Amino acid sequence: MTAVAVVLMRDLFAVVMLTGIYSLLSASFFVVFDAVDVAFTEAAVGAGISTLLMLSTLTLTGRYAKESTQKPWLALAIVTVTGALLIYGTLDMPTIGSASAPIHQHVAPRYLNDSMQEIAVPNVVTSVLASYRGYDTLGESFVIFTAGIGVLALLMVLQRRRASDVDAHGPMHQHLILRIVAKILIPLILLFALYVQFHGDYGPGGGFQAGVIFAAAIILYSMLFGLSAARQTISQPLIFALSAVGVLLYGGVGVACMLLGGNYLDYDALAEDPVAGQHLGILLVELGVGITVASVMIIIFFTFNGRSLSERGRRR
Amino acid sequence: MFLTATAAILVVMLMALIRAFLGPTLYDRILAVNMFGTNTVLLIAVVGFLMGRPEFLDIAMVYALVNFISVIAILRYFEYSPPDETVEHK
Amino acid sequence: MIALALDVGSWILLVAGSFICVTGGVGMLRFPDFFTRIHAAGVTDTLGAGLIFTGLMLQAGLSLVLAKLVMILLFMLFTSPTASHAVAKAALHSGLEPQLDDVDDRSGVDS
Amino acid sequence: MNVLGLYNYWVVMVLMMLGFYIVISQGNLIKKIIGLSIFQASVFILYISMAKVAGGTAPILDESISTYSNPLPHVLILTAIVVGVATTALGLALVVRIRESYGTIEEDEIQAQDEEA
Amino acid sequence: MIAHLPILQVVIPLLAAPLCMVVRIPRLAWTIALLASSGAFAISLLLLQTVLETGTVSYLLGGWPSPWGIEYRIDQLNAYVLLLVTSLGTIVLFSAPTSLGQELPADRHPLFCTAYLLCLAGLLGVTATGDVFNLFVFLELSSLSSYTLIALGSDRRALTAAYRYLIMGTIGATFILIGIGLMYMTTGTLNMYDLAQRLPEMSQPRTLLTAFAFFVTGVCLKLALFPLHQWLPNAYAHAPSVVTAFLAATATKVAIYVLVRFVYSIFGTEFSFSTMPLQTIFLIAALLGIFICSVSAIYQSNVKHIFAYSSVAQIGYMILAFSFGTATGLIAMLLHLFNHALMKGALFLAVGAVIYRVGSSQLQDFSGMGRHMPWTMAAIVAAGLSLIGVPLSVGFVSKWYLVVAALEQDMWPIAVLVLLGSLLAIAYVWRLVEVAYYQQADNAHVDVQEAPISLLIPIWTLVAANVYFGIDTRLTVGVSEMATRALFGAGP
Repeated sequence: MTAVAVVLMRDLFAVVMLTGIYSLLSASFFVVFDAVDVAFTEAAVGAGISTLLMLSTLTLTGRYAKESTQKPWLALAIVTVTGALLIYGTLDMPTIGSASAPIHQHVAPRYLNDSMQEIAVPNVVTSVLASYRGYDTLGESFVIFTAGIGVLALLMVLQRRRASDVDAHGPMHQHLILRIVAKILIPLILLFALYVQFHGDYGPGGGFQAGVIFAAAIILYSMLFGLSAARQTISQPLIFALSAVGVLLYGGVGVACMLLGGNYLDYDALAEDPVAGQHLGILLVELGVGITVASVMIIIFFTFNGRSLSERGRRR
Repeated sequence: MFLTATAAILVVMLMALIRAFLGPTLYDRILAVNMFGTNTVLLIAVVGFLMGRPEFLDIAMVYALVNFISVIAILRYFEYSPPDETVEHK
Repeated sequence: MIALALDVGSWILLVAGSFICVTGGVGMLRFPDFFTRIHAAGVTDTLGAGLIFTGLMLQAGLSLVLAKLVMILLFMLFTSPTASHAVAKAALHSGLEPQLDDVDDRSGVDS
Repeated sequence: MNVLGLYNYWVVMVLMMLGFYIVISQGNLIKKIIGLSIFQASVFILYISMAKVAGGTAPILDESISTYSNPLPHVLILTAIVVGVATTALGLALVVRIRESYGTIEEDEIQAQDEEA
Repeated sequence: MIAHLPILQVVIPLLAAPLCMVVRIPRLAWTIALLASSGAFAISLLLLQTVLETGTVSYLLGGWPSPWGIEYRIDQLNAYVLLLVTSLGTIVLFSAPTSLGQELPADRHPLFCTAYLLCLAGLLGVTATGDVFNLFVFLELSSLSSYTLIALGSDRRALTAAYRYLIMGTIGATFILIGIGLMYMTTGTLNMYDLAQRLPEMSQPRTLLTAFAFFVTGVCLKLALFPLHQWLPNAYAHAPSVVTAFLAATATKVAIYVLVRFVYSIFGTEFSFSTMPLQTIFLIAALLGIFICSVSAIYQSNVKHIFAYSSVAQIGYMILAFSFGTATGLIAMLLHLFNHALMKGALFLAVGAVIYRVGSSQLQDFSGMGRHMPWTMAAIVAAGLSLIGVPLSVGFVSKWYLVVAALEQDMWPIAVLVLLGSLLAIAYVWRLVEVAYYQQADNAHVDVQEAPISLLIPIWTLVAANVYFGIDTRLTVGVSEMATRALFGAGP
């Protein structure tokens, strides 16, 4: 649907917006297919953060793509072969929704049946994410941390060239109404992020989503009141430290479990009662993820925009 | 009755999508995307009721948030680019 | 009895909301230029959403769900007009002018 | 019947291949990254489709409900989405740097510049 | 603590990485990184010893039993690869501060150390894990950090190289993800050993076939098998020398390990080699890779390019040995895996030392270096001889096994082709030797000094290892044989 248009359009800006729509559509699809947590994340990440990032990039690179001059036939051939292989592969698949498919028979039932006794967290996705497969999530938060490192290593500008005069009034100073509404909303958004963070056990949500929402609030602030104002509120070294603290918290919980006699990330060891230990572990781990994600998102966004400011400063 | 609402919202989403495709000016697209987002919020809320698990309104909340922020981001982006580009090229 | 009344009420609100949304959608498609279209969008954003959410609220009863619905509605009532306002202002700034009867169509150009 | 049940997968495959096509055929660096994210998003849909159980609801346990969809793919996709956005961010950072040092984000122009050097 | 070795292996570098970022003092960050990687090295030694004594070690993460939680399972094969990765990682890191001094501004050094450790941890995680999805996560961890590392190169072409690697690598990862998804769909499990048991019972050959095809293609993209290798030469050539040495010695090796693990442990040899035309495809791709890339290596004018193309050719040898599908073939491949890591580590570090002094890796800038930097060039020659496969070097041992494996299958034309490939290797190594020893140095480079001692030590450690393992083959051959036996025993 949308994807077709993406191939055809040359205006990168329109493409980015359509990608946003595509991601919203797929998120709606996730809701229909019961994957509420995923829909939550996809909405916040795909439609929110990715779009923001792409727009920031477009600010730096310009928005029109050239007509593609390459011969698409080879590409088309590769794609057709791959697609045909995939379709061939689907022929043996269990039909959608059939409860007898192997994935519903083998490993998953245990999560659904026993997690209430073992972890006592109603949201099974949270308990699988943070406990049964907690190590994957550790890896995931390190991946996002790596992305932060990468963006920093590539785009960090020296603080000297901060060109704050460009930004003195904040970029949107003429939008008075926007600024006032945002002032009312930002605290609410932050509150909502906290709610998502700690309500993840019972409903959709958790550290990752909360982190993204938190970062979104800060980004909103910096968009309306200027980057330097935002930087004054939240200092750079503090976010750097926080991003490391987040992953270290996660890893540290694992080490603590090990020191207390369990295996790595075995939250049972954290308290006398295994269930209480699981609760504590999941809470801390989600907090770690939330801190990392929020601070890395802020780092990435600030770095992109700091770059664009200094670019403009140079051009003058 | 939720079904009626769902169907109506889907139709509107389609319309907004067509408008986003057609343009013609950039602001039309922004508007269409904004409207699309609003409708997604509605859709999620209604579908939650349709499936009998209305606890998932958090997602709708996030959508509303994302929608607002992305509109602002888009506007901000155009504040930064040179003015001659803001009206779409012929 | 009250349950029935609530049901009927939410029915009416939902259908009305849906109708208004569709109207907005049609307007979005059919209106000639940006500044007229923004009216259509505004209708969906506020009135349509408001009606639908009120309809849902009647269904929800007193609970956390109700609170969330109120929050979302408030949020949307705050943000949508703000966003529309900002878009319109930006459009005007950038040199896009409302299409008047005696002016040639200057916005109907595609890329 | 069997074929109807697979219809959804086929749509996913087509989307996937569109994304893939964008990645390998487009010369614009940003478009390539967009294609990549579409490609990945379609893979996510594939995973979520297989998690669905007819008549089931979201895997948040409740006394009154007995069938749930499979939570495991959801967890995997949560992780994969994060990995995806990390990749996108890094890719875009690279594009920004490329633009700064080459002055263009078209693949063929970059190649031409490299050959001159 | 012994019981926790498998996880400590990965977690130590993983947790040291953020520390490096926080301290922000280049020297201190480097010390932390070095401590962490040598810690990992010590653990991998202990681990290999444990595995050799007691057999497979299994570690349940989070204490959850295996198909539900994530399991680390170390057998001879992993332990061998872990040792390879940690040892090379530590040795290369030794030379990092000196070699990087000129290629990277000092304020990026802590970030470099962080990314390096993350990459190391990612590779270790891929190797140690017994869970396919966990493998994907850690693969992405290592890939993302290696994109960063490559992009830190001083040339702007490093950026495009990193970008291209990112696109290709992500396509590969997504293919792997599709493969994992389809496998999960047919079996309902993500644990490798559970998969291996359940796969034969499943009755969905077509889905399985697709899963296999996607997975193998994805891994081949990562390991740069011949037609999918385009990202590699530029990425290696423009990355900082330390990074090149590290990635050339470890990253592709880990990808090959993944391939072996999947083909032998999960799908089983029967499925891989009988049902699928894997043997023919790999055989052809490997041979084409060896010849085309060796020939292109001869025509390169940048020394790093020469050795990058040579890497692709050497990967061809490994896949060739792999495609025989026999025990001897597998031994040959595992040997070459280890040996090639030693040679390329030494070569790229030595080239890095020349770059440190001369400031360029163009072939003509190497002229006369035989006299100006005798030790460095001698190391290059020694490692080059090993690359060719001269007796008394590691290269000879693995080539020997490769030829034996080919003859065992009565494929003597292939044995001849392998020897021909070595002739090509002589050609490109000779070009470098000729320039370095028989030409006068440029006027600009007459006062070039020998490389600093902090660079020479790691280089000569690796060269010494080249010679040592060429003479005393007990460790490498012994472990390879045990790993092979375990793999063939475990296969259905």
